[in-house]
Amino acid sequence: MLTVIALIFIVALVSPWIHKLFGNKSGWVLALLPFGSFLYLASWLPHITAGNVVQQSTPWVSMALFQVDLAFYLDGLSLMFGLIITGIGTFIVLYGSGYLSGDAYLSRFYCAVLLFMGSMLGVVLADNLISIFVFWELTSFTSFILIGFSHEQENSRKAALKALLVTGIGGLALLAGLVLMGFASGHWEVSALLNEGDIIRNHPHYLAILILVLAGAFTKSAQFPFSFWLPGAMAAPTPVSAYLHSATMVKAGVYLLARMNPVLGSTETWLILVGGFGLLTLLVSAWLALSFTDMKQILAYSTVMALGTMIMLIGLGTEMAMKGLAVYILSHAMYKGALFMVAGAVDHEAGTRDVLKLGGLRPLMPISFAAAALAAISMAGIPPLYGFIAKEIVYEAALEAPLWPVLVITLAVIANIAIVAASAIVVIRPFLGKKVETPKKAHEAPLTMWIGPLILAVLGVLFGVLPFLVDRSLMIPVASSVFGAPMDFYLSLWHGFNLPLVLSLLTLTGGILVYLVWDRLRESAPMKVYQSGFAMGPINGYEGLLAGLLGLAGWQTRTIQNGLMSNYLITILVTMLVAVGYTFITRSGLVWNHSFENMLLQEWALSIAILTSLGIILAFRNSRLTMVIGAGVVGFSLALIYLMHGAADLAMTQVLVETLTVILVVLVLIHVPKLIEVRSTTSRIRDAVVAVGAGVLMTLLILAVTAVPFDAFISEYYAEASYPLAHGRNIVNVILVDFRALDTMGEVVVVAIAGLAVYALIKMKRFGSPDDPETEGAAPDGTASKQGKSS
Amino acid sequence: MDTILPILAGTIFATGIYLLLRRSLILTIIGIILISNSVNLALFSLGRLSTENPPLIKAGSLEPLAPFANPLPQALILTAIVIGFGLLAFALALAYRSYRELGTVDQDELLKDAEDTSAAIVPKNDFKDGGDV
Amino acid sequence: MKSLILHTATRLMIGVLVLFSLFLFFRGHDEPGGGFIGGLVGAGAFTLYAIAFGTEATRKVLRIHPITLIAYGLLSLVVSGLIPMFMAEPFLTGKWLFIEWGAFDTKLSTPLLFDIGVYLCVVGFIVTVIFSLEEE
Amino acid sequence: MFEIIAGILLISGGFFVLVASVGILRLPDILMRMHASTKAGTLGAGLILLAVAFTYGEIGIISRAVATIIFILMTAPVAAHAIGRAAYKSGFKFWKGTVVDDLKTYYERSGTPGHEDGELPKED
Amino acid sequence: MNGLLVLPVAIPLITATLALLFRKSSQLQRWIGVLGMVALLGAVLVLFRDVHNDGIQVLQLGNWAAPFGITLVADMLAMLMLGISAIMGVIIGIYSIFDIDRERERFGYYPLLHILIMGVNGSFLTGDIFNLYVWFEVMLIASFTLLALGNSKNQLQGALKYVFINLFSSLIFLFGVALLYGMTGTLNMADLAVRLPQVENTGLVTTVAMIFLVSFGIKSAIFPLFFWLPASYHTPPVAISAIFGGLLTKVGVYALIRVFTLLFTDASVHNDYLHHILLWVGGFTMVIGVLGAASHMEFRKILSFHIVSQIGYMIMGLAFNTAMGLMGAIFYVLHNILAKSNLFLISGIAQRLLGTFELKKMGGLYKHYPFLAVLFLISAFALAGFPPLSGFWAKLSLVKAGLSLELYVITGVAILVGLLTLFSMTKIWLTAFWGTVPEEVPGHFGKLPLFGAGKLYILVIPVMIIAGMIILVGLNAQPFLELCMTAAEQLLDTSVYIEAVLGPQ
Amino acid sequence: MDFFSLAISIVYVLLSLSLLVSLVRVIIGPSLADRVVALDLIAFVVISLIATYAISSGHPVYLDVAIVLALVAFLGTIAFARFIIMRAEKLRKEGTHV
Amino acid sequence: MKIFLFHIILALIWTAVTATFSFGNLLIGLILGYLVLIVVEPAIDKNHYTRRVWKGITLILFFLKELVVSSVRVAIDVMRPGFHMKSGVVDIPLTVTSDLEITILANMISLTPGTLSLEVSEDKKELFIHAMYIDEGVEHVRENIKNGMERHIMEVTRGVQVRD
Ligand code: NA
Ligand code: NA
Repeated sequence: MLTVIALIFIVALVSPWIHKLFGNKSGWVLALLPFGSFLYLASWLPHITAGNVVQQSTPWVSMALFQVDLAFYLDGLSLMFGLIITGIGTFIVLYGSGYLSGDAYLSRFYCAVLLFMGSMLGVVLADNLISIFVFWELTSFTSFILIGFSHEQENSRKAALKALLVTGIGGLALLAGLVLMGFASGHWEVSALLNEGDIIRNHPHYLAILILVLAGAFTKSAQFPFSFWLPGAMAAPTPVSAYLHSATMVKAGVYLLARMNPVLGSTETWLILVGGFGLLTLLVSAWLALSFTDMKQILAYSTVMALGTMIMLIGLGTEMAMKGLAVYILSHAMYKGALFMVAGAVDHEAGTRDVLKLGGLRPLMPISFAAAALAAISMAGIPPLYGFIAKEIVYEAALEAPLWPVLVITLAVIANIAIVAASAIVVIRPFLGKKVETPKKAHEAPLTMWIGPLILAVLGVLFGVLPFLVDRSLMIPVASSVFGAPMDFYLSLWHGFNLPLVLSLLTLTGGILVYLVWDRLRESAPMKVYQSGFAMGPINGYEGLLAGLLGLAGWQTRTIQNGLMSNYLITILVTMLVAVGYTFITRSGLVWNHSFENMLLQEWALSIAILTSLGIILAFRNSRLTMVIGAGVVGFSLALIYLMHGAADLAMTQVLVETLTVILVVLVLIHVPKLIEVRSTTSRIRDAVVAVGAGVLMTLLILAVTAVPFDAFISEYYAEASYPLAHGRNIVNVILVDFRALDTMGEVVVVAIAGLAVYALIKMKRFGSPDDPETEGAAPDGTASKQGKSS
Repeated sequence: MDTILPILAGTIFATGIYLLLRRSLILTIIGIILISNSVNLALFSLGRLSTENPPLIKAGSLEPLAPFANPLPQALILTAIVIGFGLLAFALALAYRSYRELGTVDQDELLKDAEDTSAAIVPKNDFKDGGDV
Repeated sequence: MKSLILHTATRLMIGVLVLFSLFLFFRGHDEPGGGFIGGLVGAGAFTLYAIAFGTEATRKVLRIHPITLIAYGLLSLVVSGLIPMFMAEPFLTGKWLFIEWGAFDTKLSTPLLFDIGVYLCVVGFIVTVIFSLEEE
Repeated sequence: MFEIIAGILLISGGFFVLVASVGILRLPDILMRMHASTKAGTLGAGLILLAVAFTYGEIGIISRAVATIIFILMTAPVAAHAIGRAAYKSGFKFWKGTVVDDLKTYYERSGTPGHEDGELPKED
Repeated sequence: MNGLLVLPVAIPLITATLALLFRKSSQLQRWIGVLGMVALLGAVLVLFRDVHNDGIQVLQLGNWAAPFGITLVADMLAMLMLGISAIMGVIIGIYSIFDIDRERERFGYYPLLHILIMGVNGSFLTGDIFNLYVWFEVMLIASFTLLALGNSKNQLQGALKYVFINLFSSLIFLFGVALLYGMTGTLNMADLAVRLPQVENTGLVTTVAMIFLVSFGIKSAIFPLFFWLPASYHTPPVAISAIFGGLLTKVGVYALIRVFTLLFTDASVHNDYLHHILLWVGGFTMVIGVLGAASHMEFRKILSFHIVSQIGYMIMGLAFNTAMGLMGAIFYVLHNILAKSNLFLISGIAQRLLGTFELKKMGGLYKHYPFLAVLFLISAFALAGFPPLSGFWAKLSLVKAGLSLELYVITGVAILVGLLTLFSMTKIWLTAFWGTVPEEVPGHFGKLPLFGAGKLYILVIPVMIIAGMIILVGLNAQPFLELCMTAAEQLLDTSVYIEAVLGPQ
Repeated sequence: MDFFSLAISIVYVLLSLSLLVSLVRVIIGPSLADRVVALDLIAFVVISLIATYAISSGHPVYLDVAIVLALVAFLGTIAFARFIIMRAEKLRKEGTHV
Repeated sequence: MKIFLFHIILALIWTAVTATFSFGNLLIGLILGYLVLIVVEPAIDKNHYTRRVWKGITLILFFLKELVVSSVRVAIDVMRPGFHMKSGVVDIPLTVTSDLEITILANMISLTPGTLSLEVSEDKKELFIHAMYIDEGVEHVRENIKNGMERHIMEVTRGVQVRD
């Protein structure tokens, strides 16, 4: 299976060249890839049907603390998803080649859609928790590229970002959930976890894991209130939306929950959270579908409704629910794929998808109509199509709901009424009725664009009429996988007169009635409120959140990153004072065992001289040269202090450096006019407090450290080794050029580079384009800069 | 002296910090000079003080006269002084050049974060002849 | 600065300063002095000259571009470090050559070469800085 | 004996240094102050350096002390000249006991910008 | 002893010296520059083999035994950092050929670049805390100069902040070194590791540790000490931005990792307290940095703020103080250098094509330069931690480390910040790449090919190489993770380091 | 205490006083030149202090520091002088001279 | 020839400061002096380096006398309350002509208390000094300098033949 996925990725990456090679026929050539994969997966079908599973594993990272395998697990569930992904994928590649024929970006489409397919296949086939996440993220990434395919339109870009962020945050939550699951159970393979459900369910982290996994699944599967990204994603070209939103990406969440059902499911929390969200989503979105006139929007919300249904079924967790889930997923993939593709074909041929601007296309696009009609009938749950079987079982499962079955079935019926109406809208409005002038002159879509929908629609009929084609071979393994135990059932079109059938009739009737009043309903005030509440609400929430975040970001940047260096410095200083001072006082404590007793007179004089000079420096802040003189006195005094403690080299260096420093500062000051200090008293006091604090801290730290017993063993070694081994009598110099010569080398490099730096700073021409008004060196006060240059 | 030196170091440090926060870059630089001096002094007193013999070996002997002043901090401070001097020269030149280009040494005026940086950074490269290559 | 007294005194002083800087440099291994200190004093000579006569004149006196001086300084640092490596000893190991020629007792060593590098870099550095700032 | 000479040299040296500093504190204008600083300072420091030579009495130390004195004698007047000339050229007020200023006449004659009566410019 | 250990320092110095001697000839300097970088890479690879096969390598410079002389120590962490530094050196060396103009070359760009690398390598290798200070200064002066080289208004503005804040931080560092010396009488880090636990006043050692946290914190731009970074890193030429953004800040992180695993350990400080603080610092750094990135619309400013944010992850890994956490932190450092540098390099190509770094004035890159877009996507999504790119493993190991320690809040923050990272990366993507071609673009936009005439390929090839490495590390993570794990394990068991430097205890 | 030790103590007192007295001139100025003169004198005081210390410590080697200071201290003074002259010229050129 | 003298002086300074009066050290001093000359040679005005050593000694003694005497006078004035002297800037017409002579003269004037060299005229014919004590008149100051300091210096710099 790794080979298949890798092959898909590789072919995806080279697809632009394949496209170049085969030109118009490239769609057919590239469709061989998903089709081949489909056949490969299908070849496992007998094996799976026989109740076996397939496991393959290649170690990716294999370390004591870190084990990630590229492990794959093929059972009924993953096989069905794999078949859907590759099967519909085949049609999508073909469809895309027609839809985007002549588009400059067609090769990029191939590349992205195949990458997406590979990722999606990876998600459903992966066994290792981490590799599930890997592929999961890859689907987020590739879908981002696909949704933003028409990137020159603003709304496309926005939709792509929305999808990426929403599914991205879910993905990250999922990662945390998966890792926690791994830690909780000690297993990193789903196949192993399937038998360890109890460990997880009884683990203290169960709730956290559950919520994190659900966050991943719900965002991906567009459960309310995260559903808002999906309709927006319809900005993508139809091949993309058809693929992503009928068969694949949005179903990743469904897949994940189905996969995790044996591990995380069958608890009350699961039932309430998963079932509840599913139910809420299916109810809300079904009716939202009716508030739009864009075929793809209608289909998008009906998709959300279908996803809600699937999630709800997983939440219910009963055998009937599992059976329903299996059938519903398959049937939905077929009819929704077909409908999306037809919607795209209509858009492609007629130039619009707005059902109000369409009508009477049937004679012009007969095949598309046929496909659409069959698919819509399936979606509406009308016999003998497969969708009918699915809906029947869903109703049955709802009736058997472990909690509040009446509520569940009522809501399910109400939602399905809207879906029936929606099915009618997407077929009757564009294809039947009066011919309407469309932006483009409509005619039948090319073969590549109708073959997929038609086959899918026909399969819907086929499976409906002859359900045994898939039930034993696929549906039972699927349901068993999700249920976590072997199941056995038959599917049939006719269930006898029972409550579900009655409810189906009720649904159908209701749906037709709603369809008839749709135009008025759509325009009615409650519907507007409903739409703005449930469709726009989450979007506004998202956008508000984003705006809030950006606002916060802007605010914090303006506040703390305000460009004033003194503010940066004061922040740093206060941080240092607080961090070091607090630690010092609380952890170490002050040390004070010092006296001034044995100080000599000249030492007092030097100290007073230093303090006086500091006073001069502070007092003459508006006379820079006086400050320089003060600093010079400090430097000379320090040299004397060094000297009086046996440091002749140091004193010499200090004297020399101090003198040269004075010269350099003076040379610079010749050119730079002075600046009268203007700061508020408040900030001066603040600065003074910080400065005094820092000074006191430094003093106390030195005193505390000098109270620690000291061992000058290194210097004693130097004293012994200096002459006999290093042939030098000046130990300081021997340290500099021998014992610690590397320091000196670094230091000389600093000096050397400083020389180069000053040279470059002063001598180098300034860069800047002549059209940059700033480059003329215009000074705020004009004169200042002239002064600088004149001297 | 081993009490007054830490106090002096702290005082010089405090003065340096206060100057560091002034608006004029020149004052900032003088602040850096003082801070640098204070840290050197701190290092000096942390190597423990001695009013004894310098760490020099007289001709004819193999070791300095004990007790001798700790030579290691001296060497370290020497290194630090020279490094500090190099950096100071750079800072001065930078302040000077900034003044020439920006017309002021007022931090608050000239240090507002720059916004569009594109034009000034990269010289116009003529691609036709391969530019600067 | 235009001053006859300063100019004449400077001509005298730079000789003294350079000589004294060499003195400080050469005895540095045994008594206070060494590459930095010597270099700083030597650079003081050119600083004085530059202040008194301007940089153009000083450039003529120095004849070598100060950046090149820095480069040679770095070169001798590197060479002094690498020499012991060719004798299979660690970088910067001191290697000594004692020459006894009766009147002279000279010691040549890699630390000396190292210190020469220090000297050249320090002189080059300060002269560069002074030249740059003075010429403006 | 040497110790006593050294002691006297030391004390007189210290005395002249102190005189120099009191001089720059007390004397009425900048040029007057420079008289105190350059001369008394040189003499004071020179005497103390001589004291070093006498204390140790070794040829090496004597030669160094003398070298230091020579260096001071070489540099101090140049510095004094430079700063005195700068002070003069940048303008300042002579004290009331000043009776003659030939340099002003010379500057006016030669058109060199030079001393104008008045306070030195405010600090920079 | 391994005499070759000095080469990562010596080779750049030699190269810089030669480049300085031949500074009149641009052509010669470029050759010297690239060859020097290649030689450095070769030397590092040889050393890498030694460290990998024989464990920690040590060189006592000047043949003075530790702790009396200066010791160079190459453990796995140092080697990994050296490796990435050498790789970046080669990359930037090539990129500079086109990116850097003659004027900058004339004024010492190449010597400066190599001295910068020398300082970086010295910091990684040194086993002496004062020597580390010296290397920091070498690095600083070179970086100061590279930042200001060109003297444009923005560069000077950025440089001023960078310079003064970093000068201050260096002085604090020096003060910290002084305090350490005052407590133990030694500067050798292995010896310090032996002696610090013997200091009775543990609280005092903890206080000194805080000083190091502040000083290195400024260098590595952690909250709330990071301001200088986003104020300056977007101003110099791109090659310099890249090496700054990629490599330079990580030296601060390296230093933090080094001192907080070797010197300030359970034995010598109140370590829970320190790691608690580190955890908070890491969290805030992530959040504040990423918010800063979210609020800007300039290509390189976004990248600069991201640097800050991502430093937070590394600090978090350090704070975890487990093998997994450290491994994650180290891996994060390495990956981040690759991805971040590459994004800077891409920004440079984009700027050359579109004439600006302002996102609002950019667009059309995806349309006209899809290959560049792919390179950007690889780097950007690697930065956001997307599998199977390098960043994924960094993120995964940190998440695993955090969750295994049951530190849910910080892990959650880390995860959320990842999303915000993604957000600001897509901001660049949506405007500069997916956005429509702006009305005013330079005449060559869309016509100038990435390869061929115009010689843009000199800029593109380095980007391709890094992108390839990002993918390679992502797909074949095992050896890299193993190396990082070895490094982490060496960090946690200080006795090996101590024994390698000081001999059997 | 013999005369020599007394002399040393006295000279320390005198030099310490000088140092502080010179600082007073730095404080009161009034002109930059006055302060520079004071700084120049302080260099002499420091030279004297070093020389005295070379005696009192018994280490004539410290004398070398005095030599260095004697050689370079005037450089600073000359730089100041240059500053004062250039500033005066600048002010004169701008006609703001008082 | 004159540079050679300078050379010897440098070598002697070397031996003085290294404090090792041996032939070897003198040789080193000469070599170093040579190096120094190579370095500073372009800076040296080649015309003014002859000197008479014994005249020099006379000069030094004269100078020391002046230094001490007038230092004492300054000291007294500094210590005495109030200032009663007259001072001013005086021009001294110069007999000495060379730069070196003028400089030595000016420096000696500066070093002797009570006088301070401020400026030399462009034509090198006048030296302007600030004199602390001109109580006895400007001419007295001029005479003192011309007959004292300047004459001594000329005896050194010009040798015997200039004496008149
Ligand atoms: Na050193
Ligand atoms: Na050093």
